[in-house]
Amino acid sequence: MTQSALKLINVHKSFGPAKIIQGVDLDIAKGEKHAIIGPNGAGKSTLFNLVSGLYSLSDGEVQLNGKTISGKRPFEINRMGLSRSFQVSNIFSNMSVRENVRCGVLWSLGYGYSFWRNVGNLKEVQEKTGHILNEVGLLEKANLPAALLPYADQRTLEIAITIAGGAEVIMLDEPTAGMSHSETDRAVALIEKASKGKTLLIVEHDMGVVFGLADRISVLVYGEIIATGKPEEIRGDPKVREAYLGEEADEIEGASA
Amino acid sequence: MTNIKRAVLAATVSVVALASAATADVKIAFIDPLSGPFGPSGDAAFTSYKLAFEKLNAAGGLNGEQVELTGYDNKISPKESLVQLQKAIDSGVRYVFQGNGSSVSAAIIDAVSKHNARNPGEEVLFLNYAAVTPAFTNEACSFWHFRFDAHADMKMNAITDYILARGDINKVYLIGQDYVFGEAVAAAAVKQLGEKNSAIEIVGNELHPLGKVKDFTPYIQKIQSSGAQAVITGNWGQDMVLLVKAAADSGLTIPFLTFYGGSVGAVAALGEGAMGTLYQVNEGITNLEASPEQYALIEEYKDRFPDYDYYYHRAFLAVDMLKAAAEKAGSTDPIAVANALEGLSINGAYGPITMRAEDHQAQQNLYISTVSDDVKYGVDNIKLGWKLVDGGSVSAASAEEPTTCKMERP
Amino acid sequence: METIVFSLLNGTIYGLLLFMLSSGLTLIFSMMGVLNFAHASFYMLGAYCAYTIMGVTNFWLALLLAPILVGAVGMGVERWGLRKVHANGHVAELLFTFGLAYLIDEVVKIIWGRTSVNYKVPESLDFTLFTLYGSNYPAYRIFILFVSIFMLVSLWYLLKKTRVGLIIQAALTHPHMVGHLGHNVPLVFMGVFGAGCALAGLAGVIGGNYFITDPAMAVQMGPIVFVVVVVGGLGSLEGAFVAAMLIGILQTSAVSINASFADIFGFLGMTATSEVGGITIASLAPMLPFLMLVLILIVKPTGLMGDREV
Amino acid sequence: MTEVSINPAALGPTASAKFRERVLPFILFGMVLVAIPFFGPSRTTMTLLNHIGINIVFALSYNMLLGRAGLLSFGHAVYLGLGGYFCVHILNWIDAADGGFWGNLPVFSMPIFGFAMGAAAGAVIGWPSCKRAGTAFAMISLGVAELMSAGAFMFDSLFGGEMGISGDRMAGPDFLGLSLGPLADVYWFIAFWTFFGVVAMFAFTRTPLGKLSEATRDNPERVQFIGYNPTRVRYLVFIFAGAFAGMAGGMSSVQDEIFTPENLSLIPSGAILIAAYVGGIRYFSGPIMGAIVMTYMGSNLSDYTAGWLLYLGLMFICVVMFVPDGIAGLVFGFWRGVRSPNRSEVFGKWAWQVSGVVLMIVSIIIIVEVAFRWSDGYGEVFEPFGLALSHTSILTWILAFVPLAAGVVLMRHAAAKYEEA
Repeated sequence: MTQSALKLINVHKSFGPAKIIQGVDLDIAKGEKHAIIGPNGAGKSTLFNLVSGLYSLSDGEVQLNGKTISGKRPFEINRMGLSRSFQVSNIFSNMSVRENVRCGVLWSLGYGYSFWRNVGNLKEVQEKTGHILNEVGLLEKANLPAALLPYADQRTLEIAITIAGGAEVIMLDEPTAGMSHSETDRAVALIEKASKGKTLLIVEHDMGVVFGLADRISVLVYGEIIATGKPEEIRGDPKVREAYLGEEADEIEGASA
Repeated sequence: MTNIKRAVLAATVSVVALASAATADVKIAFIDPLSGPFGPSGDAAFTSYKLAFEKLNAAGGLNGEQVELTGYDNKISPKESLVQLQKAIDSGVRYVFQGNGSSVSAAIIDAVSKHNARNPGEEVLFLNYAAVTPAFTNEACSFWHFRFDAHADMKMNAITDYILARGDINKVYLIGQDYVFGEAVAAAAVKQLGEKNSAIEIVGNELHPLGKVKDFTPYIQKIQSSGAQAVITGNWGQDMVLLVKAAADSGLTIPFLTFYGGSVGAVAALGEGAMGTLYQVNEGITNLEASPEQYALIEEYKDRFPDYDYYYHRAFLAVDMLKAAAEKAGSTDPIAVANALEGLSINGAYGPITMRAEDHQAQQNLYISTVSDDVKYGVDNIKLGWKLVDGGSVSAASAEEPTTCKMERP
Repeated sequence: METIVFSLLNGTIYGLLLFMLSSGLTLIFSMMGVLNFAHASFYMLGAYCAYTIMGVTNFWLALLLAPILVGAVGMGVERWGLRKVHANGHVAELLFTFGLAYLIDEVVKIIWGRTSVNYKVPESLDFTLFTLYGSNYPAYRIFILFVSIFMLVSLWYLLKKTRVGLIIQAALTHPHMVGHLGHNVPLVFMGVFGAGCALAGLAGVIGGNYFITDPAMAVQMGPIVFVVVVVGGLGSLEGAFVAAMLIGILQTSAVSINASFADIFGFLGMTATSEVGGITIASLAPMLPFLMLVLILIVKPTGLMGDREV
Repeated sequence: MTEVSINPAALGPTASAKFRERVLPFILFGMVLVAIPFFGPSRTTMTLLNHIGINIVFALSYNMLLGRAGLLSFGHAVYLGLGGYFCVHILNWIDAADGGFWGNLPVFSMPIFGFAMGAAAGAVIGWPSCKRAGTAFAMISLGVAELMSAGAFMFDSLFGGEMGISGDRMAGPDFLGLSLGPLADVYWFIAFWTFFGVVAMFAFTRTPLGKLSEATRDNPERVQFIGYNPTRVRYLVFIFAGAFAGMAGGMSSVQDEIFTPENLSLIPSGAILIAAYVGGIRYFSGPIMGAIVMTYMGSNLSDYTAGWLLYLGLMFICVVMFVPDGIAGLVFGFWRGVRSPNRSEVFGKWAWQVSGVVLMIVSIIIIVEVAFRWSDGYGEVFEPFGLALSHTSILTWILAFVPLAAGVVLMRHAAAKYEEA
C-alpha cells in the first residue's frame, strides 16, 4: 500500500443520545478514488462534515497525510490540503461566477487577507481562475451572477470552487444530485478530469456514477461501514445486498453495465 | 366656484403676507429643539418669543425697524445647533436666542466668538434665556453672550436662604442629574449651606443618570431612610416629573425645592400632591400681583397657545431689554446694542431687571413659589397653579452673586 | 433591611412589567425571527389608548379594550407590512420595524400632542395599601403585581394546556415545523404578532400611569426589552421571565447601593476624588442591562435558558 | 468545445470598460468637487456640503459592514465619535503646544489620526463583537453603543460631559496655504478627504479582503472551506469600517470643532443606517446618494415642515418595503431601462407608476400637514398654492383621499398590465 491520504480511525459522532456514526475506520490511499454509498440517513453527510471539520468528533481521529486534523477548524483543514463540496449548492450567490472561483483561488496563491493588493492586477490569480473556469466549461458564463445560473451550472460551479484551491484531497457530496442524464455524464467527465492525480472521496446516490468512477467503495449503514472493497467485491457482497433492499439492490447489480 | 374664489383670496393673502415679511429689517433666530422629545420645552419658549416680537413690531419695532423671528430646530444637539447657527447667520441673522441645554449654549458661545473673530463686521450676539451653568458669566464669560436668567448659584442662593428662613429644616437631601449641570447645582448647595449655617446637615448627595431612570422609588426610599426634611434638586424635564411623582406615591411629603418644578406637565402629573411639597424658584409667576397689562398678556398667551402656560416671563423681559438697548444705542448694530445693554436697567412686570456690565448676567428679583389650588391662573389646564410662599420674594440685590469674569471687549 | 425589602418588592414589580413586555417579543422573535424594534412603541400605544378610553369610560374598560386595540393594530402591521418584507430577509424585517418605531412615535405626537398626557391611576386604586418602615405602599403597585401574575398564569395555561399553545410551543423551538403540521403559517404568524403586541399594550395600560405617558416612553423602554429577550434566550419564555426579574431587581437594587469604585477598589489606592473612583454603583444601574447583553452574547449566545443561538 | 476560443487571462473587463466603470466616475466626482466653489455657494451651502462630505465617508464606511459584509450594526457612530474626540483633543494639544511635534502638526492631517483611532477602537470592540454575526452582532453593537454613550458621561476629562469638548481648527501651521478659518478653506479640506476616502474605500472593495468580505456575507459556511476564517474576515473588515468612520470623525472635528457624548449614541448610528439603506446598500454609490439626500433632508426639511421625522420614517419604510435597492437601485434601474431594447414598454410602466406615486405623495403630504396643524392647535391652516385646507373642510378630505385611492388604482393597474411583460 502506498501512504494513506486520508485515514479515519474509530470515528464516532453522537447528537445527544442519537449515535449517528459509530466507529468508522477508513484508509484512503493517495491518488485513490473512493466512494461512499449507503441508504438515506446512513450518516454519509455527517461523515463528510466530521472529516472536513464542520462537526467535531465525539471520539476517534482523522488524519490527513499522516497528520491529525480532527479538532481543527474547517479553514485550517482546508489549508492543509482538503477541500469539499456540498450536497446543496453552496456558492456565493451575489457574486459573479468568475468572482466565485477567484475567491476559491486566493488562499492557495498566498494572498491571504491582504488589503493592499488589487485583485484585478493579480496576474497569477486571473490566470488560474481562467484556467479553472475553462476546465469546468463555465468560461462563457464567467461574468453572470452566480445566482442566475441554471441548476446544473451551479453544481458545476460548486465543483469549480472546490477544486480551485488546488487541494490534494477532494471530497464531493453528491455532485450529480438532481441532474439529468446528459448533465450527469458531463459532470462525471469533469470530475474525472479535475481529480486526475488527486485523492477523491465521493458520496453519491447514482450507482452508475459510483461504479464508473471509484477505485474502491465503502458502504455505510447506520453509521457503520459494513463493507469496503473494489466495485466488483461490493457488488457481490451479501451484507450490502441485505442493506439495500429491493430496487436499489438491483441498481447495484446492474450498475456494472 | 367657491373653491376658486377661495384660492384666489388665499393667494392674495399670502402675497400680502410675503410683502409684509419682506419689510423686516432685523432678523432674529431662535435656535432650540422644536421637534423630538425635547420639542415641547423649545416650543413653549418659542411661542413666548413669537408673541413678544409681535407686540414689539406692533409697537413700532426695534428702534423703528421691523423684526422677523425665525425658529431653527437644533434637535438639542450642539452639533446641529452650529449648523442651524450657520444657516441663520447666512440668512442675515445678527441676534440669536437659545436656552435649552448648557451643552448647546456652550457650543453657541464658542461658535459665536469664533465667528465674530473670523468675520469682523458681521458680529452676532447670543442672548441666552435659560442655560444656567454659572461658568457662562464667570470664568467662561464672553462679550457676545448675555444671560437673562438667573444662574444656578443665584437660584441656589435663594433656595438656601429660604431654607434658613423657614427654620424647620435641618436635614437636606441633594439629588440631581449626573452631568455638569447637576454637579454644579450640588456643589453650589454644599458650599452655600456650609457657609451659611453649618448646623444644617446634608444627609445625602446623589446624582442619578440623566433621563434614564423610570422609577425613582428606590431613590425616594433612600431619601426617606435618611430622615431628610427637604430635598433640593436641579432636575428638569421628565427626571423632574418622575422624581416628585415617586415621592407622592411613597407618601414622602417633605418640600422639594426645585429649579424647574414649573416644567410643562410636572404639576399635572402630581395633582393635589404638589401642594406644599413642590417649590420652584424663578423670575416671576403668573399669580404675583401685577399690572392689568401683565394680566392681559398672560391671558392673551394662554388664549393663543392653549398647550402651554405663561412661564417664560424672561422671554418678554429679554425682548423689552433688547428694544430699550436698541433705542439707547440708536441703532440695531449688534456691537452698539451690546454696549448699550451693558448696565441697562428696565422695569419689568415683577420688578426691575439690570444687565450687569462686568459679566452680562441679568440681575432681577427671584420668587420662590409652591403649588396651590387658591390661585388666579392654573397651569397644565388644571386649577392648580403657582403661588408665592411667605418670604419667598428675593430682591435682585440679595440674589446677586459676585463674578470672576474678566470680560474681553472688542 | 428595609432597603432590601423595598428593592425586592419594587424590583419584582418592575421585573414583572418588563416580562409582560418582553414575553410578547419573545413569542414574536422566536417564531418569526423578527426582532421587533417597534415593540416598545406598541407599549406606548397601549398607554395612550388606555388614556383615551379611560377619558370616555373607565379604567377597567380600558384595561380590557386597549390591549385588544393594540393587538389589532399589530395584526394589521403584520398583514400589510411585515409579510411583504418577509421575502427580503430578516435584516429587512428588522429595518421595517425600526422605521415603524419612528412612525408610531410621530403619529402618537400628532394625535396626543408632544407633551405627556395626564394618565392617572384610577381613583378606586389610588390609596395606600400598607405602610412599611414608615413608607407608604401604593395599592396600584400591588394591582400591577396581580395583573402580571394573572397574565403569567394565563399565558402558562394557554401554552401548556391548549392546542394552540402546543402549536406555538412547537413553533418556538422548531419554527420550520409548523408548516408541516398543516397549519396556516401566515395566519399563525399574524396571530402571534397580534398577541405579542397586545401583551405589550397591556403592559402599557398598567405601566403608563405607574410611570409616565409621554412620546418618549417607547424610546426609553425599547432597548431594555431587547436585553430581556436576548439575555433570557431565544424561544424561552422561562428565560425571559428570569431575565426580566433579574434585570428588574438588579437595576432597582443597584440604585440603593451607595458604594463607589473607590470604596471597592480602595485597597488598590483608588481615591474617591479620582475620576474612576468617584463612579458609584448606583450610577452604573442603567448600564447594567447592556453590560449583561454584551457579555451574554459573547459568552453564552443561547441566552440564559434558550436552546438556540440568536 | 470552446476551450481555446477565449483567452482565460483576459476574462476580466476590457481596459475601456475598466476606465468607464472604475476611473471615469472618480474623475467626474473629483471635477464636481473642484467645480463647486466656482459657483460661489453661500456659507450655508458650504456648511451643508461639508456635512455631506463627512456623511459620505461615514455612510460608505457603514456600508463596508452592512452592504459588503452583511453585518448590521446599530453602533457605528461609536467609531466616528471616538475618532472625532481624539482629533478634538489633538486640536487642543496643537493649540497648547509650543513647537515640538504637536506645534508643527497641520490640522489638515486630522483625518489620519481619526483613522488610526477608529481602527484602534474597531480592533478592541470588534474582537468580541465579530465572534458573532447576524442578529447577535446587531444586538452586541446596540449594547456597546448604549454602554459607550452612557459611559462617556462618567469620564469628563476624556469626553467633557454633556458639554463635550471643543477645539480650534485655526491652531497650528497652515497647510497648502489653508488656514482652515474660513468655510471655503474647510471646504477644500473636506473635499480632499472625501475624495480620498471614497477612492480608498472603493479600492478596498477590489482587494482580496474586500472580495472575501462579500463572500463571507453571501455564505460564511463556504468561506471556511476555501481556507478562510469568516470570523477573521469580519474582524478585519470591522477594523477598516471603524477606521474610515474615525476618519469621518476627524473631518467632522475640523468642520464642527466640537464633539459631545451624544455623537456616540444610538441616534447618529440609526441615522447613518437609514442613510445607507435609503441610498442602496447593494451599490457602492448607494450610500453616497443616501448621505447626500438624507443630510440635505435632515438639515433643511425641518425648515419646511414640523412633520419631517414622520416623512423620514415613511420614506424609510417605503424604501424597505418597495425599493430594497434604494435610490441607487432606482437610478441604475432607470439607466438600464433607458438603454433596454423595449424602452417604450418600460417607459409606459414607469409613467403609470410615477403618476401613481405622485398622487399618493400629494395625499400623504396633505394628510400629514393638516394633521400637524390640527394637532398644534394654533388654528394655523395648511395653504398649499393658496388653497386653505382646514381639517374641517370637505375639500381637504377630498384632496386627501381621492388622490390616494387613485394612486393605489394606478399602481395596481400598472402591476397588472405589465405583469406578463
